[in-house]
Amino acid sequence: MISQHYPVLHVVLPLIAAPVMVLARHGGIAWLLATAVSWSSLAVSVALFAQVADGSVVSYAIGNWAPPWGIEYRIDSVNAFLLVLVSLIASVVAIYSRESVAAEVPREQHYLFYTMYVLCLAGLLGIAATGDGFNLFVFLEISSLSSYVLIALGRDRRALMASYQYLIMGTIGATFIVIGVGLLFLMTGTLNLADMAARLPGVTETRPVLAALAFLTVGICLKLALFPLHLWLPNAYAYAPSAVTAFLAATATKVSVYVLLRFYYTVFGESVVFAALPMGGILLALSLAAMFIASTIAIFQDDVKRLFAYSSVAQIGYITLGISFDSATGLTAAIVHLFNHALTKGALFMLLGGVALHLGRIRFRDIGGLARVMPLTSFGVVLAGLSLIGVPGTVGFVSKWYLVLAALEAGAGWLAALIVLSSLLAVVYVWRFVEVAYFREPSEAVSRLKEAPPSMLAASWVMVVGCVYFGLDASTTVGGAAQAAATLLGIGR
Amino acid sequence: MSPAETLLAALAVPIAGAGLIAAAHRVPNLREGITLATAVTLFALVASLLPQVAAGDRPAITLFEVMPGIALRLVVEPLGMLFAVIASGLWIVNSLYSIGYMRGNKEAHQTRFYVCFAGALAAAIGVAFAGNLFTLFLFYEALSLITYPLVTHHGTPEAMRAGRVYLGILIGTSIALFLVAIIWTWQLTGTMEFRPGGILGGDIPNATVGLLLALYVFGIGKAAVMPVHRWLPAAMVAPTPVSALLHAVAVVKAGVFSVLKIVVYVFGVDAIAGLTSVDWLPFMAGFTIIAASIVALRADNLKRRLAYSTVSQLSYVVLAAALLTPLSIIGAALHIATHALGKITLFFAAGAIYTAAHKTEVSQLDGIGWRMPWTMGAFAVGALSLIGVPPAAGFVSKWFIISGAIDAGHMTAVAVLVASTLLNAAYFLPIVYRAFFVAPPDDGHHAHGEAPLAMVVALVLTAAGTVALFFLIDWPLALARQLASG
Amino acid sequence: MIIATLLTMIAVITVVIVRERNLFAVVVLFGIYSFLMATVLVALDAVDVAMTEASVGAGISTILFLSALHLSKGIEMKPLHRPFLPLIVALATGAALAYGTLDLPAFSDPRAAIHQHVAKRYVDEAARETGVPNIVTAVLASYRGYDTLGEVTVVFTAGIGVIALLRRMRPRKRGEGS
Amino acid sequence: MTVAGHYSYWITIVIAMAGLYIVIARGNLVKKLVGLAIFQTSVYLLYIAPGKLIGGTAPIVAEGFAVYSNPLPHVLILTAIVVGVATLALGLALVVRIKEAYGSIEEDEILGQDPAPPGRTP
Amino acid sequence: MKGYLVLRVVAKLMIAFMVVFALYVQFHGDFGPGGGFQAGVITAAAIVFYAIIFGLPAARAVVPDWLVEAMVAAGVLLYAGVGFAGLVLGGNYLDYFVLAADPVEGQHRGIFWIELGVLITVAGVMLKIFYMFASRDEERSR
Repeated sequence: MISQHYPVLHVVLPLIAAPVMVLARHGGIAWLLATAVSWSSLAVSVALFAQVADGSVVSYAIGNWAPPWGIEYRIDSVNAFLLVLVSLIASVVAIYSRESVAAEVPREQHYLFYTMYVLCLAGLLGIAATGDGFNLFVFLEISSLSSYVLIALGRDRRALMASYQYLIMGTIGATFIVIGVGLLFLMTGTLNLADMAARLPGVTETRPVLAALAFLTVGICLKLALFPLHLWLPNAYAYAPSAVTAFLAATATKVSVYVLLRFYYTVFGESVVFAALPMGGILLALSLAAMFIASTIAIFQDDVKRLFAYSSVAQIGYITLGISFDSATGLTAAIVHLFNHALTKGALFMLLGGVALHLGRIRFRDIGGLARVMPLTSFGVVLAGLSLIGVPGTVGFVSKWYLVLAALEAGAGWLAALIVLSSLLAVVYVWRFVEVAYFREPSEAVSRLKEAPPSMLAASWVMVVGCVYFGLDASTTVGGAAQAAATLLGIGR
Repeated sequence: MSPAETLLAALAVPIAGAGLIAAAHRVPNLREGITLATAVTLFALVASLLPQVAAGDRPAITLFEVMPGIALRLVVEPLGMLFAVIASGLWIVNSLYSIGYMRGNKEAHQTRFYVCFAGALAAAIGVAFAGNLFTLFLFYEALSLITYPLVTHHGTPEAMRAGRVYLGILIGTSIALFLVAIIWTWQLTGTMEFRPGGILGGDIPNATVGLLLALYVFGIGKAAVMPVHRWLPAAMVAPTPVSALLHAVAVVKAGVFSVLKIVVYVFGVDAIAGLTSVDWLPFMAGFTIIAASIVALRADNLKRRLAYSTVSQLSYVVLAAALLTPLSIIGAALHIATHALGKITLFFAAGAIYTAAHKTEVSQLDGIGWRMPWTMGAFAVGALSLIGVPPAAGFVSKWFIISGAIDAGHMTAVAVLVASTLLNAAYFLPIVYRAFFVAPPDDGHHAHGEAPLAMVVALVLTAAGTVALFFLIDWPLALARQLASG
Repeated sequence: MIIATLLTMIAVITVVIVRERNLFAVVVLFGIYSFLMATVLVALDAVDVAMTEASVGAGISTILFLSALHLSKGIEMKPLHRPFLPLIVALATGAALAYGTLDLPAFSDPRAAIHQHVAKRYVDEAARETGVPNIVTAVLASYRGYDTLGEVTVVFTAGIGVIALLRRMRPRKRGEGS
Repeated sequence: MTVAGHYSYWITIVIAMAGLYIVIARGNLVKKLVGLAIFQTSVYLLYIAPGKLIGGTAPIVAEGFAVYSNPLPHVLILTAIVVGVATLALGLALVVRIKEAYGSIEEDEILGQDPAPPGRTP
Repeated sequence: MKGYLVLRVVAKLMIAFMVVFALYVQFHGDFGPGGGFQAGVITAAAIVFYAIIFGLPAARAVVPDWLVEAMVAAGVLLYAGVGFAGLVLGGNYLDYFVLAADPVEGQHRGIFWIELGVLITVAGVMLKIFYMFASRDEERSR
């Protein structure tokens, strides 16, 4: 009965695909494999999602060693949501990457690229699926190392430096996480997160546990690029190959957010995180800083990819803001925004990749009148941009709705005001694109451009349509997010 | 077709029309033909709903649920009916006019123009038939976005600047205030359906209601209550047909319409009638009326003068709504209709003058009346209607508003209305006077006649309509009474 | 007490590394550092770890460092900006660690949680359950075999990554730094 | 707690601080990586020292031994070491490429070569 | 350096010894310290040693690049494959118990094979990395 192995399959399939690609040494085959495994992972994840939608939990003892002796995969409605998100994005980007990579990466490296791609996917899925603290670190490193390489494969030499900086900050973050896990291990004698949660109450609010909380928070926030720990992100996103930017922007930071939620609610429990320590307040402050400062920086960018990279930092602020409320609505907002922002940014960066195909770097001064020659791409960017602003009928609106609602529930009208104000900053930078793309006469460099190849355009538009569809029919996403939030709060003591 | 289907079709037709227009971009005649056809079909559909609504039933359709408990829902109620009929009816005339104007001035991007226009109408219909706050907000934002390309139509630097102001204020206010107000309402009441008698009635504290009202009134920037009115004069860089239908009818009326609708169906007239926290609104509106009129008085550019006149006229509706008496509510509803007819006539005239004589300033209009008798005649009719002189329809709505003010015993309001009437006269009559009774300057180059036929026909039609509405006032009145009686 | 002495030496070396500007010296010192660390690990009964640390830290890492340095000049530049921020960060981290470790069980306390819970079973049962007397191997390869799969994958990733980064390409379409 | 009982922790802290300081404060890309490696090794001590039982032996079951030191931390750190060296290899490969692309391994010189894009926060 | 006959003989012996030692570490890993990783490192070291004495081209002739890359992949494949074997034989992933009739025997087999996988990949990767850096070196000095 294969379905009982679903909890591990979605990770193992891409994992085993990687060496096969290396043996095959052929770009085309590698791409086929990458696409195949991403889609099968998606299928498995969806099946799992359906399985745990009712709030039940699926536990899988790897090596048939019952937890906590062995390593456990533990799927509940929270990480099932993440699994679906990650594998969904991966599948779409896989389709997209063929042409994009062909244009941006030398031929001999294609199979290496896809190897790294599936490894990154396996790593991210592994982080989301595992129920073991140290195993989490191992898969975190798999995804990190592969993404360093993927970023370094960018055309611009700045990609190398960006990758190096990410490597340094990412490793520091990972080490912090190990320290945190280690302290917890020393206090509880176990690495299994659920087991930890069960044994912590005896020793909560001892110094090591609080220190562990601090280390984990800092480490994870480095990975999810919470302001001011975001410094690696803009360059990494700006200079990585388009497909990589789209994939990482849509998944990597999101998975880190999940890890944060997992530790906060499943391991430590609200009482420690939000009562014993002022994590809520700290997160709140940093989130607001991210929302405003990062958006403001974004407005003054000339490189369009950098602009949207900074906008990502701001949007991550929305997510952590939702967490900081420590309420059902807040968590729902955070989790649904995970999904929504992934769709939006995925769409944006994929569309921009279509432009980069011919232009290399995308600077505003180079794309005047773009809409004339790439109407579909430009219109897609506008729609996704509207979603960033939070115009009704797009996913961005749904997120904002729940965020503001959470703020009002918390009785913080001023916060609601700040949230909407910050989204007005998005209007400014999105409209910079609109004016440049639609109301300037195309230079003859621009007029030589043409639409991206169908496969890329189609993949990008899948995302764009998603932005609109899930903005008009949010019952599935909001439902899943609400269930996930309930699970977290239910477990959280 | 069942009423619900008709409702859906009314939304679908202009959208489909937009698609067809885009498809037919190579064949101008076909394109314009489609525009006209779409307009006529839309009007027929909307009008076909009129009897039932007048008979008191409320066709409704729920499209789908967007978020748990929040659906995209269309409902036809008297006020929306009125608005929809006006907008779709005038669209026919306006399309006729646009054809003349766009060709007469050899405008570029005509396809984009007609597509966005159809889109704007779709959004306006959506606003008119919105069954709950979410749906209203959705189409409200859509209207702002779809009209942006029309405002920046010429793509010149000042057009872009105007576009920024336009979008900045409309989107800004709607997201920063309107949206917050909606979510707050949802959080307080758990619903956002429009209900006769309001949903906020009952235990909501006085101060909260006042604050909410402020969020709504200023959040709905399209109502152009000072200080969020600047987008309207800015929008005048657009081609005149846009100013005429959108910035005298569809867009601006969508604003005051929303305010009125929210006052009636969300707050509930009786629910907030007593509250002290809403007293500020009549004064705010009154101030806007007077101040805008004074600006208009000093404006030499014709379209600018008309724009500020619009600002002040819109606040009539807000003021009337704020008086919270049955009569004034009726007046508010009627004024949406009468002002629409009057003001579109004036804009048509302005556009005709520009097309025929390339004149934009009031001071250039000496003696033009003899060269363009139809145009300036229509202009005179429109002006009289706005001033409120029988037998022009403007008189009726003003009458109801004033009597409403007297009912409410709100002497300030009465004074404002009287004063503004004089001001209206003061900034309109000089134009008519110049046109007919001042000798044209002898600077040679005014060898022009009337504007293209299509335009003349259109503006004569609307002028006639202004007068006709005075005699046919009963059907809008019937709708308005339903609204007032809840 | 041998442990304490070794630890002290390690600490001293790290401080020297911080101050040393000649990168070759730094690398050599790092090699020594690793050797000392390995010795400490032996003293702490972690023979497998010691073996690995010796071969990796003193062996591979040193070779890698040297071959990388070989490609670039060996003297480190004086940093331009005053290192206040780094100092604060380091101190803060140290403070947090100190705070965290204060309440940890004292050295070699058999009642500590780590000896009581999971590890206990490994020590008692591993040999019987897996038939492997080296408990570390047993846990590494079987109980936590999945971690080791991950570990191998990390190595694999690094290997492929280095290939992707360092293999000579035909000149690219767009030169770097376009 | 006693100073002696926590001596290993104190050393751990010193190493960790030194390593972290090098990583952040130094501009030389190779030196940074050395610091990173040191920072990671500090974790080894943090995990393994508490696993030692005085009078215990290496966790290899054999006749005549009763007390074994805790094997679990050893396993974890074995993995950690491998991960560390993997990261190091990748980092150095990057350094080599950077050196070839910029002709320098000093952060300040490198960032100086590319016109700093607007809005890059220090 | 190629001139010193003694050195070359000694070197050859050394290398042979190292390989043997690697194998010892590999298979004695169950009873004493050591295992796939250490063995892999030592194996790689042996060849690195060879390369240092006889030059990179010579080493590349003995252990060609394609072989190294194959090793890099093969090890992981072997390891993950053992995991799948567990699945196929009706157990969980990486389940060794089902690899043989007697569970302990199964554990033995499982551990043997995965340690072999570790050895292969680690040796391959270490060697590959060395080749990479070294070849860059040569081109520079050229």
